[in-house]
Amino acid sequence: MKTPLAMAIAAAALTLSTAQADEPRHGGTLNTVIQPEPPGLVLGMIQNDPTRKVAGNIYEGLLSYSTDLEPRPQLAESWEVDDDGLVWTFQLREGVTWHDGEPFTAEDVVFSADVFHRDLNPSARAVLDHIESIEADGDHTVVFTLKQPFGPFLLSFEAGTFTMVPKHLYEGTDFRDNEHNDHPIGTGPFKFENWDRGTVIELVRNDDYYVDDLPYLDGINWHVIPDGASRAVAYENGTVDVLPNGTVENFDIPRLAELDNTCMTEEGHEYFSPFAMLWMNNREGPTEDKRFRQAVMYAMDREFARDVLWNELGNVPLSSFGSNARFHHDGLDPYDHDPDRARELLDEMGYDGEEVRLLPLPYGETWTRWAEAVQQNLREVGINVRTQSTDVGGWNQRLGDWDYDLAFTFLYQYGDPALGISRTYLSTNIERGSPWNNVGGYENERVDELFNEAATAFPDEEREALYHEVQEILHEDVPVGWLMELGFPTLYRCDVKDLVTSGVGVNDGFKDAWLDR
Amino acid sequence: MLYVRLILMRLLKAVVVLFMIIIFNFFLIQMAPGDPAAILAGEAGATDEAFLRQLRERFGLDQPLYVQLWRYVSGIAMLDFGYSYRQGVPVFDLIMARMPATLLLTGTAFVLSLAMGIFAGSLAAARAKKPSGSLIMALALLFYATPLFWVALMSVVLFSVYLDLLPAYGMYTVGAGHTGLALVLDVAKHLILPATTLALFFMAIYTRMTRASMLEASQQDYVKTARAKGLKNSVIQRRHILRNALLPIITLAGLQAGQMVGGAILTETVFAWPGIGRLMYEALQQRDYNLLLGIFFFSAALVIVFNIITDLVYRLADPRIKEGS
Amino acid sequence: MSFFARFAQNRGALIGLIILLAIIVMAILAPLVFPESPWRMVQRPFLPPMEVDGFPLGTDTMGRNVAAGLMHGAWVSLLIGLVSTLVALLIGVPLGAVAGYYGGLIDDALMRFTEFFQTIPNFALAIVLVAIMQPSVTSIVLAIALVSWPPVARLVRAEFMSLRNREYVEAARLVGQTNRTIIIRQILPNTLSPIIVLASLMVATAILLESALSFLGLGDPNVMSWGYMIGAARTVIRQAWWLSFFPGVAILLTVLALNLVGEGLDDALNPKLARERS
Amino acid sequence: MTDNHTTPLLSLRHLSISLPKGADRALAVEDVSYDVYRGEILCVVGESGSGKSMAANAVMGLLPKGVRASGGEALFDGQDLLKLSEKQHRTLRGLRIGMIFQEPMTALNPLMRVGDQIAEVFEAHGRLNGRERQKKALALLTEVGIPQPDKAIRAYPFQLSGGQRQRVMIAMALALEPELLIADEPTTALDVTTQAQILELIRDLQRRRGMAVMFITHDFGVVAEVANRVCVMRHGQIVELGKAQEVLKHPRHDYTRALIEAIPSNVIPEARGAETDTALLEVVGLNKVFRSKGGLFKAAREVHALQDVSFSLVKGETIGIVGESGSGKSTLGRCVVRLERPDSGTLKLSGTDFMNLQGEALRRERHRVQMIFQDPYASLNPRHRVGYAIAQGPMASGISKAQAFAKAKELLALVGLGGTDDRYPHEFSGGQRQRIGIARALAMEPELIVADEAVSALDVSIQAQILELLEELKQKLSLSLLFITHDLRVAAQICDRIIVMQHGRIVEQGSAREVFLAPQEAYTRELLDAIPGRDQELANA
Repeated sequence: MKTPLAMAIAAAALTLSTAQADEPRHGGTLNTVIQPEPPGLVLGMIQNDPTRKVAGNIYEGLLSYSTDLEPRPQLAESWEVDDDGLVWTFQLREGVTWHDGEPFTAEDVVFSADVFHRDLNPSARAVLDHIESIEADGDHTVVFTLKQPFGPFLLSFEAGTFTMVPKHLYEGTDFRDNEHNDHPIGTGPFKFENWDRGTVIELVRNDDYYVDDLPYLDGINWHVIPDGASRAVAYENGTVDVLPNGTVENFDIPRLAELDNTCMTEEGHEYFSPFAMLWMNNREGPTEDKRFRQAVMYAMDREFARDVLWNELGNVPLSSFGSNARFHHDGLDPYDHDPDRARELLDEMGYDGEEVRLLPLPYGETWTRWAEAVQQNLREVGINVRTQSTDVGGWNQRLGDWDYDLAFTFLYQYGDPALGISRTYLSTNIERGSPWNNVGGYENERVDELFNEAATAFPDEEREALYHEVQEILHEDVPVGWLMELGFPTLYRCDVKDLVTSGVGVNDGFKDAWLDR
Repeated sequence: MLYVRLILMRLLKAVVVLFMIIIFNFFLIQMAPGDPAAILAGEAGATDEAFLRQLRERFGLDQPLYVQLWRYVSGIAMLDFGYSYRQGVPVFDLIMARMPATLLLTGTAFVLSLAMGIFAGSLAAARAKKPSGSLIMALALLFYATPLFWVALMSVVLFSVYLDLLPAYGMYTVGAGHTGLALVLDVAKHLILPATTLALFFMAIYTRMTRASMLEASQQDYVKTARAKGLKNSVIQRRHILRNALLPIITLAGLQAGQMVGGAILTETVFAWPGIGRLMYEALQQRDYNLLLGIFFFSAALVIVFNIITDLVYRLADPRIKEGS
Repeated sequence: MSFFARFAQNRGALIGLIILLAIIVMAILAPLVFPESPWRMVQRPFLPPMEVDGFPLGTDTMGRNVAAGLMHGAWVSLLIGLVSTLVALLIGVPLGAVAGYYGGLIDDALMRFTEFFQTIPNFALAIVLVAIMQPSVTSIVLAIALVSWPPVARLVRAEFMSLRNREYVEAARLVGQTNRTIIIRQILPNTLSPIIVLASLMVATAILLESALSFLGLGDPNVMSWGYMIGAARTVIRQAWWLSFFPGVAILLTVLALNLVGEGLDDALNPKLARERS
Repeated sequence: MTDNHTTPLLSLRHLSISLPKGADRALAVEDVSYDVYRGEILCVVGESGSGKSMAANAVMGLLPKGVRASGGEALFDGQDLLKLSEKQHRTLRGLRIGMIFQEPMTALNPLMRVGDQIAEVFEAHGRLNGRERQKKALALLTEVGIPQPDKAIRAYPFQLSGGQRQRVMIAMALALEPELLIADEPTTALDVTTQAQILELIRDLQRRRGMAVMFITHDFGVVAEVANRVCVMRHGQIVELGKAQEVLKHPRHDYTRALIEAIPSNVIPEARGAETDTALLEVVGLNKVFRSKGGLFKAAREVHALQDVSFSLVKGETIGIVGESGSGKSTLGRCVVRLERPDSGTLKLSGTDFMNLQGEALRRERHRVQMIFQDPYASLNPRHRVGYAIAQGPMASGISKAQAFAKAKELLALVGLGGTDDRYPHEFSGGQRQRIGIARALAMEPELIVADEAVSALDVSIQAQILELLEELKQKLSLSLLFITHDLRVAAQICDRIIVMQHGRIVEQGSAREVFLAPQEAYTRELLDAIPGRDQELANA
């Protein structure tokens, strides 16, 4: 197994090292922004990005993860596994209470995993499929028994995926209509205080937090500002101190980063490792032809996109596994920007100028610009591209109905190929109606076999061999276009210390943060 | 009594129009691509069939269209606008929470634009042949021709960033905990930029309209009569010309007041003003049908209320309507 | 006095006409001056104006030539303005004519219909329509037309109502002309001048509407329009003012010119009518 | 009378007023001199475009934009008005010089109560306080004879009739007892009976207050009623100036003579016997009610425009329908040509039931009855060449384009406008347009022509020409004519028979001679008595 490589950005390293030099101080309310406004804050029920960011401070999972994705204790103090990799025993921390004062026990864990998430949470269900049973052993011990070894099992306990919800408030109710949804109760370092919709979400310090001294902050205000330029202004005039990833447009980042007292880190996204891809419809049209898909890879100037659109943050991927993904294969021939090669391939396949529809990702300006750049790249090698503009609803619909030729997307890798990568390529994961499965319609029996074997193989050396083979096949077939491993920078005032301490970044970062003022 | 009758009649008409709007929008929105459940699922980053089914059942999206429509319409009859798909909160509560902000913004902009527009317009009319009058009209034309959002962006850069005089966004200073007068002043300070931005365009319209209308009114015989009486020019301008010139402006203002709600979408977005314009745009993006329908309903209702008010004001201003046909 | 002489008496209108002609020439010359696609990334990004030869207005976020975009955009913006106004006229004129000419129940029904469209806030409806049809030149034109016809219908109706009992119309009725002939040959030509004036303003409004839609990301991604350019430049307004400035000025000038021309047309078309009415 | 004052109150000396560039002539008024003395009424008479009102406007300082006094002087009480600043001029207006205008409908601010508008005069000159002003306004309203002045003072203009509004205007002009009253066509827009009352009022007030009055009119009848002296103007110049009696009896100038002669005289031509006895138009028990649209909560209002109207017209006959505004005469005409549909009764044209025709059937029969309209400016489509305007009728009934245009040319020649078929209406004068209107009606070869106030919008001299033309055409083409007019004299001149209408009913009908010389009904007599200058003329006869 290769250790996932943290993004080596000098600035980030610098800020982290200086930050740790000082003695943490209590006090102060931190202002930050959230974009878009989350639909709700009950993390077990909604797992979209804004909810994770805010509610990650209210709720907790059993484990947290370091910036190199090593599991760390959270609500579970320790854990052990038997030699077959089947029975996992978690020791829970004692003296933890919910925000309403009730004690947190093993019963809550069993309820959360087995009842609550099984009912509501599709990403948890994917893990639950591998689990035989979940049992409480006393108040502070929980035993998970797996059906077969599952490589990424330990990576599944992040707060966003397997959050702990209070059994005493939810058991026997209609979860979605529960009155406590308006006032979420968790075990985290901050408590929900107030939500003025359209304006601000306010969290306050949980004075009864189980880790002494933590948190240092008195509270967090998440400002809701719908316009990117306004968010930048809010940072500039000092209203907010932290701009979590994705809250300002990429074009603005270099300018903001140069402001006084401003630091930037790219750490804190390792768990997600967002990977931008270009879906290519493998079922029909020119994109059905492997040579066409390869031509697209050669035609795109990905370096340009990284340098101009993403401000040199991020990484042009070699192939299907991100460069910091586990079991990454770095011995493959890169698809460099080579328009001539692309034209050759198109000639070879006899491309006749049939129109190809390109669906941009409606997630903001950078993505729109990117689609424009790709459109221009492809046109220049003679591909007749027409961009179809659409909003989130249309994008979902088109992808879910496979009504597209080329489409932008980005996917989280969740730390392990079995959680975040295989889902894109497995033919068993082709199903209409979702934009998050094998939307490209790629079918390859050998790839299916390899992925399935690798997921349950034990130990890691065995997994690595299988994954390397699959990467070679995918690299040749180009079922999707691999665009970019995205860098997700967080901008903040340098006097905000210890902001990013885990692999999910600010999602649970405010626990340790303090203000040096 | 007359007014009661009039209002009753207008309300009756309003109910019919609103009913049509419900139906129209209901089908319009149904035509939009994208299933709200799929979008919610999409936002979550992961989905499966069970999850989608769950959501659809919950929102009643699994029912045939006519059942959905019937449920919606009969709900509205009891002032039940359903739940927002995305936020899981009653639509009525969401809209009511945002309505005051929109009313404050559009109301202020409306009054501002009307007052300034009429003032500038009458000034320009009085000085129709002088350079100062031409200058006012040139400015009005400039404001009219400048895209609203561009003004918004520029004013943020100028007043918030470079001059640091006014807050760039939001409705109040978060975390300041102002109450009472301090809060009012705080909100007022936040209101200045968005309200002015929104008002500029409409001010330009009123300025031009007032001027044209006043020039036309000044051609009327009764103005000659007034001059024959030996009245001062300023009195003639105010009492005879302006009063008559205002009548068409009242009508126009009624129409524009409704459009302001639409124009507020851009302003609210740029200035992060927590009003229903912004809520609408978000609801559209998220295919939050119930919320979108609710907002359409309320903004149409707002337009109708504005129209009724316009009618009443017109009646107050023009005695001929009261008794005549 | 000839029509043009009367028009030219209004100095503003003359200036407006000159600006408008310049913009039209710009649109026509675009493919000759910049034969390459305006989408092509040709220089380093964020090149300020006048810094490098051949890039008088600089380059945008991706190194595309702003001058090329501006000239190609003129075509698109004018086209969208014109076509959507035409479509709006095609809806509004017949509707208003029929309502105003026949009056009574037909008028009532048609006016309720019109009011209904006016009750939904314009811009909101346009957004929803474009979102539903998905952004493209066609859908934008349709959406703009659908929200801008009611004033046309009202104007035409009012004109028809005031003209339908004119003595020459009654004379036409008395000599046995059909309603259709009377509407088309007798009344419609006499309503043209206010319609033309309104139309010139509608083109301006349509251009503004298109830019507002583009600003919200609801523009056609395949064509370079001014609204698109501003929308795309919005996020970088602080580091590259020229990206939103030039298209902003272009819109401003066009709208300004159309308004001035409208005023001039009004001046040129109306005194004659005023004389005839008195 | 009292014209032997030594110094005139107002004296115009060589006054010239220039028009803006592009007007049809350079000077509106050219080298005009006349005096107005205290206690006299000077009538300034002229047709439209004679510049008769311009001098008055110059005196008031109310010249339209672009028009200015370019020479001479206007001495008021020794002071040259043309040299006054706007402020100085203002202090004279309303205080020492009062003015009333032609259109009582538009000369009052529609949004202000009548009392307030009168009180404004005092306010303008800083007289009295608020309550006194209202009291004074009430007294003035009483003086000018408005019924229920205490109510009228709170009324808005639209609630008053035209005559009442003109009384309000007079009250306003006289509020500060000015020395000079300028009356610019104050009765032209009024019905004859109302006109007589207003003239009486002005004369009465003038006598009581000893004011000087400058009375501008186009009507020599009015001159005969009120004038002490007359000033006749044409093309901006004075044609004749002298004592009223002298000018009327012994006009020295041809133009004056022509004007006086153009007034339809009281000499009634003999009625021609009808050519046949068979009725061309039969109207029996015609009723027409106009209902204002009621709403759910609003009561509908009804106006009985026609009540049980019966008459018949034989071929070749001309019938005059006479009445004041609101008498239903126009409605009757519009019903006959079927621009309106009567509610009940019988309307037969040569035996065909013309009343119940609808839609396509009506359209095909329409050519049988044609109309000549009142307003020569509104009756021709400004976008159509006159040849086409005439030809389109025949074309609509299926005649070939070439034939129709040929016919149009012929008809234009017939009405004295040969060779003008490719011109647009705005190239013609009012009288010429009326000729085109007649040609258009003739083009359809109708059995009956309805002329609705066909000459009332025209200057007297033109009026005479059109009447002459109609007379000539009647002879030549043996037309049958229904001639609707408010002017009994005009009717008497051209009609064989006259029908007098009031409030939608026929009051009296008979041969023109009978009705005019021996009216049977009180209302008819009232109408006849109200004709201005009638006594004068009868004396002349």
